[in-house]
Amino acid sequence: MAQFDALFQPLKINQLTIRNRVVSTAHAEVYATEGGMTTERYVKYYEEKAKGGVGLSICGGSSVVSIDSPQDWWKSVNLSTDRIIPHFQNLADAVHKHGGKIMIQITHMGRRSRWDGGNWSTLVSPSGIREPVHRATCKTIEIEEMQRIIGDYAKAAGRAKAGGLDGIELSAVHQHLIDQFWSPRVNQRDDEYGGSFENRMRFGMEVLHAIRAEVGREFAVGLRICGDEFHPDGLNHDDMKQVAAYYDATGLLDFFSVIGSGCDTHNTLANVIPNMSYPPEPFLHLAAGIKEVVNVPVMHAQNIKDPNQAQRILEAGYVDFVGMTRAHIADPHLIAKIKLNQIDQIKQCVGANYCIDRQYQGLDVLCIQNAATSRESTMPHIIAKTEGIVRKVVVIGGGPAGMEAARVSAERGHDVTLIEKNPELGGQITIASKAPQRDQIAGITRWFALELDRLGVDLRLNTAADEALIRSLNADVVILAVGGQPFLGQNPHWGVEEGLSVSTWDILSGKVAPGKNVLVYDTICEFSGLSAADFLAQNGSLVEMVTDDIKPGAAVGGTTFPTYYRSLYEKDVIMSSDLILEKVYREGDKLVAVLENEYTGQQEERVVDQVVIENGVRPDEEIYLQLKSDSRNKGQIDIEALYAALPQPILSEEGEGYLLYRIGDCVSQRNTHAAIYDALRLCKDF
Amino acid sequence: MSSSEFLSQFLFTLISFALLLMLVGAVKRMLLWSQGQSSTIHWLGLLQIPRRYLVDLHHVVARDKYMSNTHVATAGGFVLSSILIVLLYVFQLKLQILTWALLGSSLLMFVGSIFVMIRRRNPPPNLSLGQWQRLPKSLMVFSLSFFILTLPATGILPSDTGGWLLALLLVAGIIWGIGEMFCGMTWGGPMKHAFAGALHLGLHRRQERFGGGQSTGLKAIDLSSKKLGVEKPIDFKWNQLLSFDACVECGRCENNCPAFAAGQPLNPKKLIQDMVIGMAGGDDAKFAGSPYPGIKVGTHKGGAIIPIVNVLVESDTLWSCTTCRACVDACPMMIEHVDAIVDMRRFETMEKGQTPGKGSEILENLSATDNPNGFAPSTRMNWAADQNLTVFGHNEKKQEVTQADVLLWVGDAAFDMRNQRTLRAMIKLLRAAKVNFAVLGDAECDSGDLARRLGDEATFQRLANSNISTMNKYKFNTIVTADPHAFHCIKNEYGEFGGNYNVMHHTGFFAELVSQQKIKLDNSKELALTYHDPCYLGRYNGEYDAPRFLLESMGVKIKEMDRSKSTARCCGGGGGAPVTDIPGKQRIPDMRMADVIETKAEIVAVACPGCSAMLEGVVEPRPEVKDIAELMLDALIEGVVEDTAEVVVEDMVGGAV
Amino acid sequence: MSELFRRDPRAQWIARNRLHPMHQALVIGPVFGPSGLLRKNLHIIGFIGPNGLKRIDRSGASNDSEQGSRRSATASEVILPLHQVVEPAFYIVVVLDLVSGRLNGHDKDTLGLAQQLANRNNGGGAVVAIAFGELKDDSLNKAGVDRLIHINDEQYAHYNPEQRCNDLQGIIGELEPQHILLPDSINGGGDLGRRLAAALQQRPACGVWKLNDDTVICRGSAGKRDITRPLSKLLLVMEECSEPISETRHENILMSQASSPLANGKLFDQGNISVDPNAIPLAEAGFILSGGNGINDWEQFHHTASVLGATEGASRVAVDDGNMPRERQVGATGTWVTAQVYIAVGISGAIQHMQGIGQCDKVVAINTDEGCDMVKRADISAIGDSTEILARLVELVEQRKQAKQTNNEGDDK
Amino acid sequence: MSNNNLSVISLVSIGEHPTSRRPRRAEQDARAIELGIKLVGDNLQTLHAGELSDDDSQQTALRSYLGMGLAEINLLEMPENSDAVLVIAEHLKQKKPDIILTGVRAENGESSGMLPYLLAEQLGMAMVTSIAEILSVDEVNKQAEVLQALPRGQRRKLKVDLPFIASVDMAAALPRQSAFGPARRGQFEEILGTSFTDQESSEWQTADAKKRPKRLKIIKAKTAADRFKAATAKASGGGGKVVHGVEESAQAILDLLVEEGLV
Repeated sequence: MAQFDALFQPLKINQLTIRNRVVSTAHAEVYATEGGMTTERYVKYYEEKAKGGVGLSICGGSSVVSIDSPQDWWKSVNLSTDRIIPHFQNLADAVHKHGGKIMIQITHMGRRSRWDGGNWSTLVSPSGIREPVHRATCKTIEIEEMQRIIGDYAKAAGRAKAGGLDGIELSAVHQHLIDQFWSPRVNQRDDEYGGSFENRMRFGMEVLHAIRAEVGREFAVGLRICGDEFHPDGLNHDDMKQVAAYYDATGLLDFFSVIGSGCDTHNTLANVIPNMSYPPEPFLHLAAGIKEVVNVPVMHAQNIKDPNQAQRILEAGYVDFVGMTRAHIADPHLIAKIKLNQIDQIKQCVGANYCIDRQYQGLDVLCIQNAATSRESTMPHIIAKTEGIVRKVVVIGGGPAGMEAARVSAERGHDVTLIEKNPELGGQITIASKAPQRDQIAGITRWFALELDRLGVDLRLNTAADEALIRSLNADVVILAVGGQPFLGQNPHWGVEEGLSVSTWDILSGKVAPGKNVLVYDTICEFSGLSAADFLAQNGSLVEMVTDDIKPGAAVGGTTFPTYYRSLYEKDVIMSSDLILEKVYREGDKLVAVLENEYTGQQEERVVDQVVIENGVRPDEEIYLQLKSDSRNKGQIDIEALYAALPQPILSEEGEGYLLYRIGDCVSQRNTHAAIYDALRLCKDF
Repeated sequence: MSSSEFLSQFLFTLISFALLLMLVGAVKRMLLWSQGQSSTIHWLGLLQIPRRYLVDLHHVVARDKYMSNTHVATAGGFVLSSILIVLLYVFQLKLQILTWALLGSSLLMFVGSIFVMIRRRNPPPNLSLGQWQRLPKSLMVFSLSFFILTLPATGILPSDTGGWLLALLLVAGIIWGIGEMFCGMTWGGPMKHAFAGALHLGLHRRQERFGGGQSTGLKAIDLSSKKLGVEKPIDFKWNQLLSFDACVECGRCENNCPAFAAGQPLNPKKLIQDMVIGMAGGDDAKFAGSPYPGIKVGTHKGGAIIPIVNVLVESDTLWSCTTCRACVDACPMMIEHVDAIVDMRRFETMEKGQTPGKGSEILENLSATDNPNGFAPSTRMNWAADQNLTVFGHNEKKQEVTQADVLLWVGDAAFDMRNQRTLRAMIKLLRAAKVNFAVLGDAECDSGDLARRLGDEATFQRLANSNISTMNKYKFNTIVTADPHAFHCIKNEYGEFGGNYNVMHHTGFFAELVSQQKIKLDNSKELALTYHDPCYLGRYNGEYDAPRFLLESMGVKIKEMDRSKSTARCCGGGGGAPVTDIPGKQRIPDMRMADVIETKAEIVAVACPGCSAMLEGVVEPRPEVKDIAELMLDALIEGVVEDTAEVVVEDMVGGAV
Repeated sequence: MSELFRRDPRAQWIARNRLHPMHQALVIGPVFGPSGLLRKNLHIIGFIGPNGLKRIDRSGASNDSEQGSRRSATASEVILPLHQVVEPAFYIVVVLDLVSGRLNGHDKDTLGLAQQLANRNNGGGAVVAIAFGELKDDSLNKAGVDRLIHINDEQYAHYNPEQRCNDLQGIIGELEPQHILLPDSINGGGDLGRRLAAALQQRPACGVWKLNDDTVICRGSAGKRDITRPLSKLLLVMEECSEPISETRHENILMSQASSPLANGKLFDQGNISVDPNAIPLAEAGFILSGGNGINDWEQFHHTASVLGATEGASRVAVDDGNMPRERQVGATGTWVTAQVYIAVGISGAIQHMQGIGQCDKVVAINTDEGCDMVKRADISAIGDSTEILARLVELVEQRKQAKQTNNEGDDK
Repeated sequence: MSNNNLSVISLVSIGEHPTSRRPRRAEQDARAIELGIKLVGDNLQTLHAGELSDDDSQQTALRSYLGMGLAEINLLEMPENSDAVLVIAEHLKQKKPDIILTGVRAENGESSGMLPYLLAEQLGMAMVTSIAEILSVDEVNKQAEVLQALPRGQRRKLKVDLPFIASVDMAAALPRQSAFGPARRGQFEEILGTSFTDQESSEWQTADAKKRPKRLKIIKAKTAADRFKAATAKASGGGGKVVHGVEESAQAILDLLVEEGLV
């Protein structure tokens, strides 16, 4: 495996030997509960990565040091109390047991938060300037408050050390308090903490000295900074090199972690966790630039997902550690698989950003394609072979639910047949991947296809499963994952029957050619509508995107809608909200769409060539109803068992005939993660 | 003069003459052997010949019951008959009991010869034909002639029965029989094996092999001597030349040779016969056994002072050998094929610089970096960055130690991700058993096994000396290693350079820990598992039980392969064979994996990093390959692991013993 | 630089809509307020349709003007400030490698360093670039060339280092440059520079990668050590020894060349010989034919590669599907390639793939989808069935080869 | 090839392993010897300028050339900091070899690669760099045909007048194995060289090489928005030619290939 040798060169951070060059960098997990204490779920999530071989994990993105930096919005870790220490001990032990190292990111978020919750604290910032993304207002920080917070930093670092963690990373990125002082964009003070370079550096420097006084020189302390804020009035790359060199010269820091882009606007925020529309490692040059001016190891994360890519970056020496954070969310066993020469078995992050987009909504981080991540207590990453009977499992439908069901059943050692009517696997993922900038989503299918092949699943493509075929297979278990169809029949006035309106699927799949002047009507406000609009505009259509919701793509997360918007605005797509599509009628060779304003009831019209509607998916139930009555379980899932992650009781009962289950969108429309989770939790006990 | 008197007279003359002729032949043969290089003469061994013949040799022959019974009858009958014939006809001791005895022994021999005849009616391919097809007839004629001759003397038949006609027939039979059986012994017939074989057993280069002992380490050569290794037949030791003459062409070596089975151009039997040709001069046209696969018989010739390689034997033949010792182990005459091959390789490598394949590169790497793949020596411990291992050394700041119970010999698995898993499993097990151990760290060098088998004695000796001087700086009781090659090297080959240690293979060491209850294994899982014996653990060091004991301690009922224990087929990874990479019709690991699959096992347990690399190299789907240490870790009872977490911390903090 | 894009979509809609009451007013042009900013009336949207409802019709007749107002890709070229050296105080000579007649990165870095030397202390030096043979590049002025000496006749199409060395000696004798720089490359500069050093009896600094004030840092010990030594007259410099020039334009004045005597050459170029393209490591290959999932006939693909003499590459999908071995995968997740010509057959261009071919000079796309990213990146895009296009290409190439052979045979006679 | 009358001298130095930094036979020098042995067999002469070190590993490294089957190496004795070129040139002026083979550059020290060029200049010989093979030597017309290694795995055929110096590239055939026996038995013929001290290099400072990652994208854009767009933009050429139709497509591609000199 010499081809990945650059990954496996141990390197020291201060006194700490990190076993390889791959780091899971800090991100908010949204798993810490009970006032910011790390839970069992939290520990297991990091333990799994350590077990999988990652060199270093930095947990607790934006873990707070002070009580006036609210923690409960993102259930981040709370280091403002000694209560955290025993929790850290659990965490440290779990990771150390597997040879991994663990640090925590600590910070005071200053203005980058919300005040309307928790302690209802007043937020502080160098000059009281509001932060756009979180929308909260804040006060101008006073020197007494600064001194308190500096003390809090030191005490928090001491708690991390007392808890047995291997180090801390100070966050001075993402516009937290330290870099709020750095940036002239928000620091307009005229005292000794503002103005000159040295003055703007002062607060951070005092924090660093206070921490060192608390933890000593031998404890690992790093600093996470950005390489260029990308704001016209912010810090640029040369400024950041100056900052890095200044702090490095103190000799008090043990590593730098570098991120490209500031993130206090929606548009720049999207850069920080680059989604699938970005090129690989788009900001590596910024991290490499910082490495040129500092003498301690530099780590960099941002769209590094592949072992070859990581090897290339490390071998060239651009940085010393690569952060493969989302890569580890998708597959915590990434390192182990490289070592086992199972590169093709790595479930590679596709940059769907389901994880981070949930986080920005205050929801726990989950992976779109790996339902076991952060559910380590109940869901296995490695599916053990059954010690019971080997069953004949027939899965109908090769979308995400069906592929996962087939994979898990095959890993269990069952005899699995997967039937798919299309010539390729993927289901709705295939349709989604046709949109501009969205082709990477097909990576989910790519992995499944390789796995199903490896596991020897009997794959029957181009085969429409009907009742007769299914019955002829004499299955013990039949799993229906046939998905559904666009729900265009909801309003008969849309004229779908007459061909006046088509679905986004029709457009994306290429079934219907793009019209010249198109109205896209989207009631769902997730990906499909935006994707269809982008696809149409890309193909030269004049597009107006209309929604009855508050904005097009309202349900698309904070790191994803900006890249859609960049693309749509660039192509002159007009976005209109709050309009309901009442009806579509034909007038000569044109179509007329009648729209009604939700709030005024006023109607207006659009003359277009094509009306494309996204109104969600209606499950396909036909086969289910045909098979239901003869099945042993009458098609029912024991949801108590399912939700408790227990085996379906009927599996251990004697009986003739087949069991019938429905998963994914063919029950009710949800999303890819739900489909995969459905399949995993049902099939893991077959 | 009656026909019987004539016979009696004639036989005296004939047998005396035959014995004389035999003696002349023997002297000539000895002169051939004496062309070889000097070697210690173990005179006492000569006294041991009967015992070695009857016990050690018979032990090997007895692996084939049919042949062993046949051989007891034939050879026993013959030896007895010969003695009686000499007593009766040369020394003229006309004792009736001797006559009866001769009748019995010739009958016994006759019966044996019938079985030989039956065996040779449809001879299996490992048997040589040609003059060997004549042997059963000769045996029969000899025994029958003396049986009939003796009948009248016992009084069962009247004397002069059959008259002159029978007498003439008997004369003809006896001339044939004695010619073959007595003169052939020293002049080069099939019976040569009896004469040379007996002497060989007595004067064997590895006296330790007899009486149940072992001697498998290669013998060092003096690097300052004029010529390094064997170029010509006379460069062998004289007793090696003698040993070649002992070959009975039974082909058991051929049956057990993995290279031969894989269609690589090696047949150990032919090799030994070629050595005989080399010693005596001539060509191989008369060789009547299986050829080297892919090489026609009759195209090579040799002589005592003619270089062997590419004249008598193609170099590919030498480099096909995996040094698995299956041939040596199967040889009833206890011939040392591997020694001969390595001797010739030494000349190829150290004098001609013609190690094939990647050999040159590997040897150069070993010189420059002390490991075969040229990794930076300073990265040897990279694999263990997360293991907090205690390292031998004198730097107290780094918590290095100068003594420990166990020296864990890491080996080149340190650079190989697959075998690092085995090492990590071992470490966890050692910690679970609270063993006090330390490693040599970056100071460890390759054991030299590979260099030595590739004929580079110089590099081997450099590595061995370096390792010995490193190890001699520290105090420890036992060296433990997961690599049978290193195990063998340090245990059996470092002694000549002053390195005498108590070395254990990890299976042996763990077996002790398990039987002392220091490691507790879960024995409830049912695994469809077979075990592959590594050559350097099994045949080289006789360790067949410890790995099996460990597997059984995990509740495994081993699905043994047909070829297991001493007849286990090599994985193809020894002797530098993967380096020299001589093409054949199939790959040895594929054949071995086929053996595994035949048992319907889902896991093949191995105990050698070479075996795991070779067997995992077989394309999937195939059974999983796991080292016994890995299996043990899977079965380790958890409670014990928790305890070890403490030990890890202790190791980290304390470091001292 | 200050051309901000201005657009009023509503006004455009009206402009397209001949029936709109304000149509006449707006087609004349956008309305601007006194401050010069575009003035919008957001209430003027659409018009009342036949059934009494407000209607917006963007598909009116004035589509042409609409097309014209869409963001145009042709950004106006930025005019860089001109750096003039009227009376050069001294010269810095740079001998260019000019692989296939074009400046490469190494040349540009060398020129960058030369400009540093020309401008250090009080400046006033002029960088004289020396170009041998064909010169296809028209960007010399942007790369920092103040003066150019172009030596070109038939013999410079070949490898003739002895003659070039002679020429350089003549030029150096005349210009008496302060420093002479050559790329320390395997594209000719390394060889020529060392010849020149030997001829001039000047000890060169080789493998220079950094210029400090009066010292340079060189790579020694075959790359294992750095040597800091005084700045010397003759410098053989490594790639990235300096940033290339990017912010100034230079005069690029052609200087007359002093005629130099013909060298009594002892080397005679016999031309390149063909090598097995697949024996060349993918990362180094100069000509790559790469296949993706748009390929139906892999036999034909391999045949084409062998006829063209191209090294084979593949997209990730082609590898996943088992059509090509893993080590042939091009892209960020496979091998980065640097080919002079990269032909992507049936590869739509996943972002990782595009990154992996970022350093290729010329990209050719053969694809059925005109909208795919590979077509956007390509210098030439052939839209159509790859099987047919490749088949025809093979025919053409073979015809050409035959014709060439016949010509050669003719010449021999 | 029978070139019995040719006088070929190969120059060897003591190399250094890239990771262990131990002395070894230099890779290019060993290839030069290989080439020389193939050309003239036992008639190949080998020259090393330097002292026979007491250091075992240094001597072993030098002996490893002998292990390739050379009977002897001429050892031109020279103190450590001497200028090898002058010493060697002086020696070779008397020898008048037809062909001198060297590596392209040394594995330690300045490793400027100047030595063969300086020798060629001083001895008035032709110099050809980075050869992979000597195809033939025509002793009558005093000319040889060699293959020169070019970037991207390409090869150029050159004719070169005798006598010449050639530096041997890593693309040349792998050197034969060095065998212990001959390496031990081979002789050093010591010749006392004149000492020319290299004053200059003694004043240089050396340190372990600093890692220099290849330059990533340079973004010169001034405004923040442009910098961010440049960083995140997809690779696109823009303004490429789009061709439809089989014939036109094939022709357009052919034209490009012809222009780039590839067919």
